[in-house]
Amino acid sequence: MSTSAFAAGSDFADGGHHDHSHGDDHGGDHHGHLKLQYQPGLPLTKGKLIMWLFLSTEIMFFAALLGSYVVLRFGALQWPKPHHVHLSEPIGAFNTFVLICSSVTVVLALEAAKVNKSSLAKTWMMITLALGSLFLGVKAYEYQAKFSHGIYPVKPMGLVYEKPDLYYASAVRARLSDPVVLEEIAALDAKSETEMNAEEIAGRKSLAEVKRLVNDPAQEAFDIAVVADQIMPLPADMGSHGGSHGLNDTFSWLQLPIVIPGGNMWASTYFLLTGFHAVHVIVGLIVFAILLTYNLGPATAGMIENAGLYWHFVDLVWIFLFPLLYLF
Amino acid sequence: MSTVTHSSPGESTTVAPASAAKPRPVSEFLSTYVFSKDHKVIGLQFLFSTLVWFLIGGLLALAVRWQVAWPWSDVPVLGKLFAQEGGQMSPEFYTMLFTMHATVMIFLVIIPILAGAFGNFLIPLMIGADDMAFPTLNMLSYWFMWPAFIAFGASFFVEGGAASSGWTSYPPLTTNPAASPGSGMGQTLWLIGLTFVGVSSMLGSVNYMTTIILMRAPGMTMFRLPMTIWAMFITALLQAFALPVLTAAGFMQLFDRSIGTGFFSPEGSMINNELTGAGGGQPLLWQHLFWFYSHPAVYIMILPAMGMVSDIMTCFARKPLFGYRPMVYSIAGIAGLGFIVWGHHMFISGMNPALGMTFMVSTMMIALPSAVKTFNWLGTLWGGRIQFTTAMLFSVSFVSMFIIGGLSGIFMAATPVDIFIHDTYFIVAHFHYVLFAGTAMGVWGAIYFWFPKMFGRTMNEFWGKVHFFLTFIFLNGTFFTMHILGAVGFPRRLADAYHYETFHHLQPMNAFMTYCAIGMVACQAIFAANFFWSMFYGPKAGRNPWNSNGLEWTAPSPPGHGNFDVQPIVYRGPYEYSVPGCEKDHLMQTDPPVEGMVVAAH
Amino acid sequence: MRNRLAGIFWSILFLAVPVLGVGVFAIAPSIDVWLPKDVSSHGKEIDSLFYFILALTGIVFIVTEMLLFWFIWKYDAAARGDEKATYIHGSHTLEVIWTIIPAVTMLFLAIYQMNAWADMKMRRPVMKPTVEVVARQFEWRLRYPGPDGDLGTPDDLFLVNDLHVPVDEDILIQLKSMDVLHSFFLPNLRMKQDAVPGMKIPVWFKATETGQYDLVCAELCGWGHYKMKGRITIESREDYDAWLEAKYREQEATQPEPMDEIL
Amino acid sequence: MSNSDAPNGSSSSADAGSSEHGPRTTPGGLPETAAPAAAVVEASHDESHGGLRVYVAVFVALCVLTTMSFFTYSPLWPWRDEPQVGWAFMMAVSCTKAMLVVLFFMHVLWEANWKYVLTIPAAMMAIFLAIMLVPDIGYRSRMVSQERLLYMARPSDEALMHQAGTAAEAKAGAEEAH
Repeated sequence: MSTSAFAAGSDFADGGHHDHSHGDDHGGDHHGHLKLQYQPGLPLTKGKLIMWLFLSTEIMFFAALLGSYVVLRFGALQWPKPHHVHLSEPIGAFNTFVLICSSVTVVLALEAAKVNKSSLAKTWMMITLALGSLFLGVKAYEYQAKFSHGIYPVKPMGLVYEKPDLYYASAVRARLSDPVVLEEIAALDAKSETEMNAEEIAGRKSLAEVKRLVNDPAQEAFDIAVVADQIMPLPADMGSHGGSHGLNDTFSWLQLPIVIPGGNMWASTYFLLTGFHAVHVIVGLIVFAILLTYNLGPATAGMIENAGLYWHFVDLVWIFLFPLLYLF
Repeated sequence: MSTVTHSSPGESTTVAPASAAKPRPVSEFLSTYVFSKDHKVIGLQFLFSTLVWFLIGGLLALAVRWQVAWPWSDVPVLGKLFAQEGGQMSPEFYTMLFTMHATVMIFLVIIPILAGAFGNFLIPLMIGADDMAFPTLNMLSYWFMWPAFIAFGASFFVEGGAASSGWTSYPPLTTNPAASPGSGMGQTLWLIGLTFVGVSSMLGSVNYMTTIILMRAPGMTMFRLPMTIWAMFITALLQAFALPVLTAAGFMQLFDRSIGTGFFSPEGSMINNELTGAGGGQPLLWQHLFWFYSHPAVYIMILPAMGMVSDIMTCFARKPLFGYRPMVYSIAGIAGLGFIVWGHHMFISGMNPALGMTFMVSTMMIALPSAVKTFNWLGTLWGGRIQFTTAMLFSVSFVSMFIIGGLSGIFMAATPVDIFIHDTYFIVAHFHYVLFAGTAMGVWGAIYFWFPKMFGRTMNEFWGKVHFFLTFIFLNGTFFTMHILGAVGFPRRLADAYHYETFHHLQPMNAFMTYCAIGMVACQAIFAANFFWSMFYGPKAGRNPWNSNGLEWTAPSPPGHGNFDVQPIVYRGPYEYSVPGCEKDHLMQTDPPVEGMVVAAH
Repeated sequence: MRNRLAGIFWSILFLAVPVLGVGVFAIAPSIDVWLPKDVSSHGKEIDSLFYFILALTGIVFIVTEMLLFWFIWKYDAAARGDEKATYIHGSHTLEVIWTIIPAVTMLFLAIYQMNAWADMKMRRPVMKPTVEVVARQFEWRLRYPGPDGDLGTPDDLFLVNDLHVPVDEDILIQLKSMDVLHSFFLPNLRMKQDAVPGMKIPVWFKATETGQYDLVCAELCGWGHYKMKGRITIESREDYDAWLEAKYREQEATQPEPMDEIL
Repeated sequence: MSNSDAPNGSSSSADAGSSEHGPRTTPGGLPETAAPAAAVVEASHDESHGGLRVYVAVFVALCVLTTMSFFTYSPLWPWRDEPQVGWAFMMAVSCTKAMLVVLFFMHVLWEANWKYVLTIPAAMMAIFLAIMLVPDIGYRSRMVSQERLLYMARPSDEALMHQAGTAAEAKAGAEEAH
């Protein structure tokens, strides 16, 4: 019958989204109003069309963020190398791999759902969820690595200074005269060498040197650089980031200001980009978790496809973020 | 006064009585009127919310005008707030007033009234759909406005008052709370509100596009869509593509303010001789991102009005729209060009002057589609049978005023002239002619025109005309004079400019403008009274009180749930008025064709 | 003739728009509410461009508004008896015409003004800065190079809000901001440039007449924006040198140490 | 105007590619144009594309490409001194990866022409925005003020730090030797 052809055109759309099935969702007793026919538009379901439109708004959202990052990064005279800021490329590459795997599993879940292999689809979906969580876990571990070195985008916690200058020296002085730190230093000085390991012995020596240098009225730029280097050295080359071990690492209570040229802007952009990406990942995981409560058959294939489109987009953003943040 | 018959002779179509309102249990009140998913209810919710904010924005404007005309004089009514300062307005307060006036008018009035209220109400009705593609999403797009309403509203009452850095919110004034002691929390709330407006618009726009693409009545091809729908479609497109950029920038600014990132503040800048943190960013970055949205937003604020005016004008000129396709293309052209001209807001901002030159050329080009539209409206009037209804008067005045607003834009598109008139009242005049004398007039026209469809009753024509006449007179009195002030170089946003020798003599003129502005706001009482009175006691309107052609007029007034009681099938475009050989002077989109009638399809 | 009066009334209302509009612009200069006196060499170009655009838009304004008036006067339903409206969907020729004419005009305008723009903002004169202007909340801090002609040396002269420049000479100002955005606006010199923190923006002009004029901040810079007022004094070279000398001595007397730590 | 001088009452000169062969006046004829469109909707969900083998191939390609861009990080990468080469290489790899994901995982390869309408304008606008930011923000040092330069991190700062590091190492080495 002719009307049913129209109904097919419009109602198939509701494959995934239960937003709009006539009479169902309007609450109350308005069932059975006239069921309208529609002019054929694009060969797309409503859900898929709105998802694609939503994705194009997302493209612009990330374009603004990524565009700002790129121009800020290349406009800066100095930008930290990945190993200056404790970025680990292998971990980043691993995370890329995790996301790619999760993209594949979503596609496989969709394929399984289409041919009505519901439990298989569910398995793939679970794996996707697990991979997404793994990604977030790795991300959290990476954030922790930054935070433990005092790299925050947040003002009072961030310890990063742009350059070894007078402001930096005075910040070190201020931290060193903090009562808590003074107490710890006193305790450290009271210790005999036999109670300490070699690292701590060397650390105590270099801390004394730092104290001497920052309080030296005749200090020069180089002296302040030495101070900064003692507190947290900038590894000269990639691969050696494991070896960058400074006073802040030796004595975790010390938390002296550190110098990473360009580090503040780097932290701002890094946390902005990865943060918004992580938020998108979380949203995707929530969607998947909701999907898992459904029976993943052909009826929900539309929903899985739309969720998948979103997830692939999240993957896509990471594909660009990984080289831009880790390898450039 | 010529009036229009309220019962349509063409209404004799098949129809059953309007879907009767069955008595419902009280518990359903919420789902029907508050958390409704019906596009018409959502549209009206948008309409009422925005009209309330319109009033607030208008009152803020009056307070601004008071300070400009009579600086440091005792402010009536508001003066109680400043009792400790002897009843005078403080400059901080003045700064807050114009910031919030613009914010409220742009983000809480114009954009939501066009896209939210009229877009919601009209799109499904005019394309023959029973509702939006995603009613729940649609409902959410309204309810996401509420956090914004609350954030903007609450910001007036927080310590230091609401945002006071201009609606453009240029950093570093905004990113560093120390830079403007007046706005601590207010600016943050402003940014939060903006984010919610952005989310709401985004949800709305993707929904509108999906609806328009997939849910048109049979026979309603893209080139049979009424101009309103075309305008709404392209507006939605603009919102979808431009708004995320502002949302991203808004987040960046929020982080700059709250957690101390440095996207928009450079190294080594000082506030009160104190270093402001590490920085590393660039203030111009915000300006670029902001105007990347906010220039297209200017078109978001006028395109729907253009579409609605085209529909109203054809109806009351009883004549097909002159140049339907050129009108569509010019809307698309305005939208397309709108994305590549944002730099003209930044000619003297320190932007690379070479970039300024390229933006100047693209800006000049945007005059083209605007000119095409204007000439086509004139062409529509030409040879018509014009009925002077209130809606028509507002539409004609839209064209008349848009000409002024459009032409004054050429001054600032010319970069050397912009050096002089940038940030003066010339700009203020320009955008008030476009946004107030243009869009607001179009919106009023649309309210008078579609009121019967919204509430089933017509508004009072006589008082409507009085409202129009007074508004028209006062608005020109207020805003036309601003051009002259701008020519003197009178700067915007100055709490008191008269201590400058150059501007010393302009006070009487400003006083005149303020009187006009008071009149303009006062005469809206007529509108409000007419609106509410007509809602309950106005003459009942039939399905098609204006003998118009669109699909919405085949539905009952007001339409029941699901909108249509007969499946609309479209046979022609929406502007077949005065078809030769046809007995009626209008031929509805759904009227089946009659043998021997010749209609040029467009 | 039903209700013809209404049509006449509304038509005349719309006729009032071009009549009064032109009227306002005609009267304004005579009551001295108009472009402030121009005392710069490049200002002529801006003014003539302003007048050119005013004439151009004025013509379009009058023509379109008169057409609007004429159409609603003539095609009032009450005036047309039983005649139907003309059934026409548009005209391809007309569309082409009224696309091409504005296109050509606009393109001409765009190209015509490029040179002026380049003169004012791109072709910076090759010279040392005459003065450095540092905007801050809410004052203009000025720094003159002193006898050696170089900025940033110990003999610099520091002043606030009191800008002096010699007449008939190229002036190059180095514009900076200490805190937020400001805008360096000299209405009489037709010069405006935003001061952006972190940037050093050159501003140049040549004054043609002596006198004292306003220096206005034209970019919102906080609550005190309105009072960020400076004065520019344009004077002959001799007066300028004498003034500089006097101010310099004043500074030495009150400020024995050079202020080079102030930026 | 130019297009479709179709007589009054012709149904649907349908947009979006569906053909204009609908019968003239009777509404009953309309679905004939609709049916193919509905069929397309169905078709986009059948098994005519995709398939495990394709997905696995794409997956392998993506892994290989990731390894390739990761390779720029390894000591074996020949252009260590010219980072631009590595950047260009990585961007090319990323674009390839993005294309693979979009085409295969997001099924765009098998979609109708709407895909261009939706994706190309967004991509163009995104690129245009970034390009327009370059002259002002990408060249921040163009008109930079002295004050900013004073507080800005510069390559010399990193060099100084390295110098200090080398000195410290040398000193430590000397002490050990001592």
